[in-house]
Amino acid sequence: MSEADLTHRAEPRAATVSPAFLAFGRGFRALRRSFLARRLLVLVLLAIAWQLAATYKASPLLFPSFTETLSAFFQSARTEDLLSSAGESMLELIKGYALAISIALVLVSLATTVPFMRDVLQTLTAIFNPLPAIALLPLAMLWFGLGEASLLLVLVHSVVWPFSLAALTGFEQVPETQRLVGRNYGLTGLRYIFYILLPAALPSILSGLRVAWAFAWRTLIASELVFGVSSGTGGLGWFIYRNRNDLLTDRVFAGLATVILIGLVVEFAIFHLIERYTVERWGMQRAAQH
Amino acid sequence: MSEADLTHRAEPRAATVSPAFLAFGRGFRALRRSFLARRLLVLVLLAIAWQLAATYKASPLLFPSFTETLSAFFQSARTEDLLSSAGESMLELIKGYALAISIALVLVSLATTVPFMRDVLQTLTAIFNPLPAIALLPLAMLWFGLGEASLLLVLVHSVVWPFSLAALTGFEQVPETQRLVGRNYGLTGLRYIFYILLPAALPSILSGLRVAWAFAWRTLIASELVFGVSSGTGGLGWFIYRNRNDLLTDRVFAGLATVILIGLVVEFAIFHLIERYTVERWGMQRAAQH
Amino acid sequence: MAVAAQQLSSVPVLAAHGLAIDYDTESSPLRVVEDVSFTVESGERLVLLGASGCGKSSILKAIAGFVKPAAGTIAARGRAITGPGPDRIVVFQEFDQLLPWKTITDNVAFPLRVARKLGKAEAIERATEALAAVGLSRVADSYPHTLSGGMKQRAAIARALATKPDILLMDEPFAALDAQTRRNLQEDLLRLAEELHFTLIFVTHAIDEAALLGARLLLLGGQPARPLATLDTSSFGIADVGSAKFEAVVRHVHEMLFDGERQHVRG
Amino acid sequence: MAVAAQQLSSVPVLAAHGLAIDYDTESSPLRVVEDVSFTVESGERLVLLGASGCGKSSILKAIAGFVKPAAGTIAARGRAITGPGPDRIVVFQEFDQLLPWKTITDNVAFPLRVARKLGKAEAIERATEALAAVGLSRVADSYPHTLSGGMKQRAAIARALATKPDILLMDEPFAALDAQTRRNLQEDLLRLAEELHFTLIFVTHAIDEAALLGARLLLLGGQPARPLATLDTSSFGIADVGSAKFEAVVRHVHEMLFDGERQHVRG
Amino acid sequence: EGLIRIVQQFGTVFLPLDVIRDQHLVEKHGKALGIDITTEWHQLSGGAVVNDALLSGNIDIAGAGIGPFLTVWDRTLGTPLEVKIVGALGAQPNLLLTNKASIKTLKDFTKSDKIALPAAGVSVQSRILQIATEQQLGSGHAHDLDSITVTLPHPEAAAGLISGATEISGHVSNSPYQEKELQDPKIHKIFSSYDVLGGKVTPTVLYALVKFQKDNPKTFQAFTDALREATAWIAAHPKEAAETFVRVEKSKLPVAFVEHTLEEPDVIYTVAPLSSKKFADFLYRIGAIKHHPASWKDYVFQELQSENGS
Ligand SMILES: Nc1ncnc2c1ncn2[C@@H]1O[C@H](COP(=O)(O)OP(=O)(O)OP(=O)(O)O)[C@@H](O)[C@H]1O
Ligand SMILES: Nc1ncnc2c1ncn2[C@@H]1O[C@H](COP(=O)(O)OP(=O)(O)OP(=O)(O)O)[C@@H](O)[C@H]1O
Ligand SMILES: [Mg+2]
Ligand SMILES: [Mg+2]
Repeated sequence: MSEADLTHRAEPRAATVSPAFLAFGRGFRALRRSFLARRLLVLVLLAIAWQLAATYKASPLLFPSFTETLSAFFQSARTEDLLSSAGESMLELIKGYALAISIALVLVSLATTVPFMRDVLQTLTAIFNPLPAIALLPLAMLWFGLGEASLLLVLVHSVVWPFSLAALTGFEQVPETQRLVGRNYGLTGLRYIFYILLPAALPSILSGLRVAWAFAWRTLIASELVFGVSSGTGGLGWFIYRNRNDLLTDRVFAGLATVILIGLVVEFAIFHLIERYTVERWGMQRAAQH
Repeated sequence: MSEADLTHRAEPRAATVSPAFLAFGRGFRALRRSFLARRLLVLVLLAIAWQLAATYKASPLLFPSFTETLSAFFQSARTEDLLSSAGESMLELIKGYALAISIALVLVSLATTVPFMRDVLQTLTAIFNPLPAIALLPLAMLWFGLGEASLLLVLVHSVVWPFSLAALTGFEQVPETQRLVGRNYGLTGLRYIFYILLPAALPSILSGLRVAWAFAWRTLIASELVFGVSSGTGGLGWFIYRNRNDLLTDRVFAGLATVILIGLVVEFAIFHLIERYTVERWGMQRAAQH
Repeated sequence: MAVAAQQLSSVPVLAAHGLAIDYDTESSPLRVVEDVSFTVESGERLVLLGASGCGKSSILKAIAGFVKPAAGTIAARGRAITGPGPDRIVVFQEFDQLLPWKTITDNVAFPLRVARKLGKAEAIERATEALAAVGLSRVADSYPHTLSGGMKQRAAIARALATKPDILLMDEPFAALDAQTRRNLQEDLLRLAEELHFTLIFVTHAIDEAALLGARLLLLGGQPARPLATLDTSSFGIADVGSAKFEAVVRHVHEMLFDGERQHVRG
Repeated sequence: MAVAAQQLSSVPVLAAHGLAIDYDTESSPLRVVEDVSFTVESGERLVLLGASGCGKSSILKAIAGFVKPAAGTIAARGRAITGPGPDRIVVFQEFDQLLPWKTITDNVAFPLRVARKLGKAEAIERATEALAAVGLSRVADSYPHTLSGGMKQRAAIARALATKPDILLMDEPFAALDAQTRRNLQEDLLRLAEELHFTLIFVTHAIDEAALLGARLLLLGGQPARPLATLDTSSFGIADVGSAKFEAVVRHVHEMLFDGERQHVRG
Repeated sequence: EGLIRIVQQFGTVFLPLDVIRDQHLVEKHGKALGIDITTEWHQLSGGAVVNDALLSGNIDIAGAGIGPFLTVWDRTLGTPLEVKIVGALGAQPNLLLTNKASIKTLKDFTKSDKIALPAAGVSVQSRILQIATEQQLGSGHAHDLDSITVTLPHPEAAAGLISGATEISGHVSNSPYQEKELQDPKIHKIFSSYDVLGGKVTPTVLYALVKFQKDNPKTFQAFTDALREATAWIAAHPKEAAETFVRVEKSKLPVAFVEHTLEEPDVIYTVAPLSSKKFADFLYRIGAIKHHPASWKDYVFQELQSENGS
């Protein structure tokens, strides 16, 4: 597709080409248009690249190939606790994520309503955002013990600051006229945030949710390695840690592949669909081809 | 400040109050208006809260007080390598950060120019964003060795995906009319991105830069612990790790305080000023009170 | 409150005294409007006329409560205006005043729902009627970004009229409309003003429109803008458009505003 | 290329044949314009007239290369239009067409710089002149968000005129301007069109403006919109405004567009 | 009294804890002493985290390296948080391995080599390497090899050494990685920590707050009894012990392999700490700890002092 085409919202409808081309062209265009097909193509290409790189390096202890990982994945899913571990991690992740997003929304709402709270939030973000989770561990243990609460604290820490930042920026980018409209109808406080700022800032908020989701995963896996099985029976991070200790690198990769799979599903079944049926539909964000 | 006031861009200029109130009012308003004063107030409040919490818990081995941390900070700065460690880390950080931002901009530019690259970028982001740094360790060792290159790889990994996401969202939110204006003047490819998309998406990009900066710090500190550091040449992360292993918690906190200090300086001396003299000045983002 | 106050008909619906408006600029504050005073009685229609950039929208925003006067007072039904409120519904000059995440119907129903005056079904019903009146039934379920400029303005007008406001502030609402649609909406507006007895402040550049819609014209000029004159045009109705008397007033206003010379107004 | 082609005066500057425009909607594609054909010779001025929402902006966008026709062809100087380009400079209908991160002067200088036609100093100089011509010298160093609606439109007009384009596409550029400023800019536009011999496609709702500015009027109507009629108004100049012949043409156009009835046009 | 919270880390050295857990020995000995004891098991990774957990009052019995123990002992001596060793877990050598045939002694490492260690500079492995360097190159040269050591967790270090595809040419390892690495014919041993310290070493110890023992004498007693029984049981039943390890840890190592590592002549399970004083001396000498214990008995609980430790 050429540069210029990018600016076309209206798609061409009529075409007058020879029938021979037509069939091929149709197939190609269908592929180009089908969101899933294009994504699958990307995934297949990546898998091939992985396989080639691994074969070239021939170091299965450090870098198992795609097929080795695949078979380790199926084996671990069948005979080990890969899936239940993943389920447990997901549960923990969703809890921490939901908690963090709620806290962030409260903070950002306060910051938009009370000017001084904006200073507080921005300062807190500047302070805590760069702190690695490890810095929080002793404090978490001191105040929350070794259980789930500490793990949640670390998760919340990893999510709440970047998401607050994204949401606050989103709120501050809301066009002046839309703000005025909301105020004009007498909206204040929470109703103003809920009816005007949140939907108007949805593109930024979705992008913040995505980043937050990814960092929640990163942090969960990393802290399950440290926290081990103190909370519950150990999730995916623990699965990875155990197999890493046993030098079963293919299973480690199978565990990581599970993270990726869940990530892809969430991305395409949740974030992408939300985007498509909200901000793209509303013309607030350029539509991808679906 | 009341809700309604939030919508006022024009500040009140004239006031007719009794002179007694006036002086106090002026002082308070000056404080409220002075950006730095308000931030300092927040910092002082936080320091007091810290001091109280630490005194209450009375567990200096796990949670030293603010004053203990302060004296450890000055002591480490004088007699230990705190400052040179911080310098070393900063250098590494800036390298990795700059590299990652450049890579991300190239990726996002490609993604806005070539539709298929958009699929590739979004898929890559969905795949790699949730992966913890530890997953990269074996691969980094294999391809980049144990030195700086691997550390940079991990840094880049932590920055490139969230920043790409923010930049891509920013680009896609650029108002249709501004896009059309750019196209109308014949801008395509890189010039279009540079002259139209980048400035128009600056609020999102700044927010992405901020998040990326914070995550670069988090990752750097954490990965200086895990690998890639030869003893004796480590940075701030190594300083923290050493003192943590020696249970010199006040120095650990002094190290973390250094991270925070640098973060605050960068936030207020760079990001905040950029914001103030670009997006807020241009009316693209609501101005804070300065 | 609005209803209660309406009975105290001695208090004007809107009263401005010595109004001045400043904007912060990078160097010093810029005074754009100075010493503007007017009173508007219940049911009256005041039209603001003036060159581009003279401060009409700013005055409207001050009445709406979005801009704080630098000097002077504005009061609505005797109470000083401290902020925006649904008693003073605004039709903005901008095309992007529709909320992009709501269909056109939902946009029109939105203020009705927000004010908690109406149930969902009732609000939708009233929105549908209002949209039919401005000729937008076909796009009732579309999202704003698929509408043409004039259609967006019509939807905003429908939204404002559907609220049956006490005070209606309109900023060049008909500028993007063709002659016929404009005339229809002018008629509708006059009829509704009679029926609902709302108070209207209207900004326009079309002097004939001003003479037709206004009971009183407030001409603004100068830098900063001050009132040049006030004219009573309450006698004109739709039927008078084109009449000699009407045309004479239009010419008179034109001369007062632009003193006949080729000139570029402040900018 | 533009200069070379200009010499082949047999080829029309713009030619549309059987043009149709569709928009994707959630269900089926919506045809908004159908079977529109016209040719515009070099230096000619074509005005599009039609009810709100009938598809004028869409046609302009098709000529500009932003919207692909669903059927038919458009060619500029004999070449099919495949995308936007600086040979066809557009003044958009929207207020937000100024780039918010550039001062007004830089906004006007921007296309001059981008086209690499002019050095920085020259571009700024020409921008300054263009801004003076639309009465915006005072705000030359301001950012767009501090301008009133009409001032933004004037800045956009200045920006377009400063490029001395080969083809100029203007979408209701004077809608937000007061009578005097409007008249001044109409005069300027006509003078420049003579001087620079550019080709103008102009959208407006003011029939008198159409008759004054246009050498030819293309009236559009129906759903989807088709050409209703084409009128030659090349004989009218500024002096004719208000003359009986001029008024007759205006009335005639009004009748053709709206067939005299109270009606709400498609929306 | 009646509750004991125990933390362990990964590795065959923690086998006695697995046995206690598997056979419910604490509960059994508690009954013998007339109380019901609940045990809580935690698994953490890293000595620093274990110390945090102990000091924040979240666990009672900590299991970590002798290095982290001596550090926390030194910092808390004379405070309410004072800690002492409950018992060692077992003696295991740490081997310095290389995959380069050209390297026979420490002196053969060149600038282009890299020796992998967990926590370069501060871990037990790192201390052993420093002591060995000092022994071979003379006093004052303890840190000569620091510039070619890199921090790397054991699994990655082992994988790197075995694959030979990375820069790593040395690894101060531990069980079971060193046994795994030695299965590769390219890899050979340069020294054992036993050679360096002149005798068997217990690299990992269990410790607790002195306060815990005071407040919970019977629970504490039950735990030490259990530890003794488990240690003795392992010596008598290596095969069953290996099975216990694989079962409790859900390890994927073959039982035979684990049994083989347990039956190495160098590996013994003992509650008495061995060669710990030499570590303490070294740490004191380089200034890592401020207090110099006069004897190993200074930092172990009364119950252990009759043992034949060092
Ligand atoms: N946010 C702002 N900051 C600074 N100056 C502003 C701001 N908004 C408006 N102005 C200035 O105030 C003056 C009046 O603007 P206003 O929008 O009220 O004009 P107007 O009469 O509505 O003009 P128009 O008919 O063009 O809409 C203008 O000179 C404008 O530059
Ligand atoms: N992006 C879009 N998606 C769907 N429909 C659209 C889109 N843009 C415009 N339309 C429809 O196309 C029709 C014509 O729109 P256009 O903007 O060309 O009208 P116009 O003649 O310029 O009207 P106005 O005088 O009000 O500006 C309208 O019915 C509008 O709803
Ligand atoms: Mg205005
Ligand atoms: Mg239009």
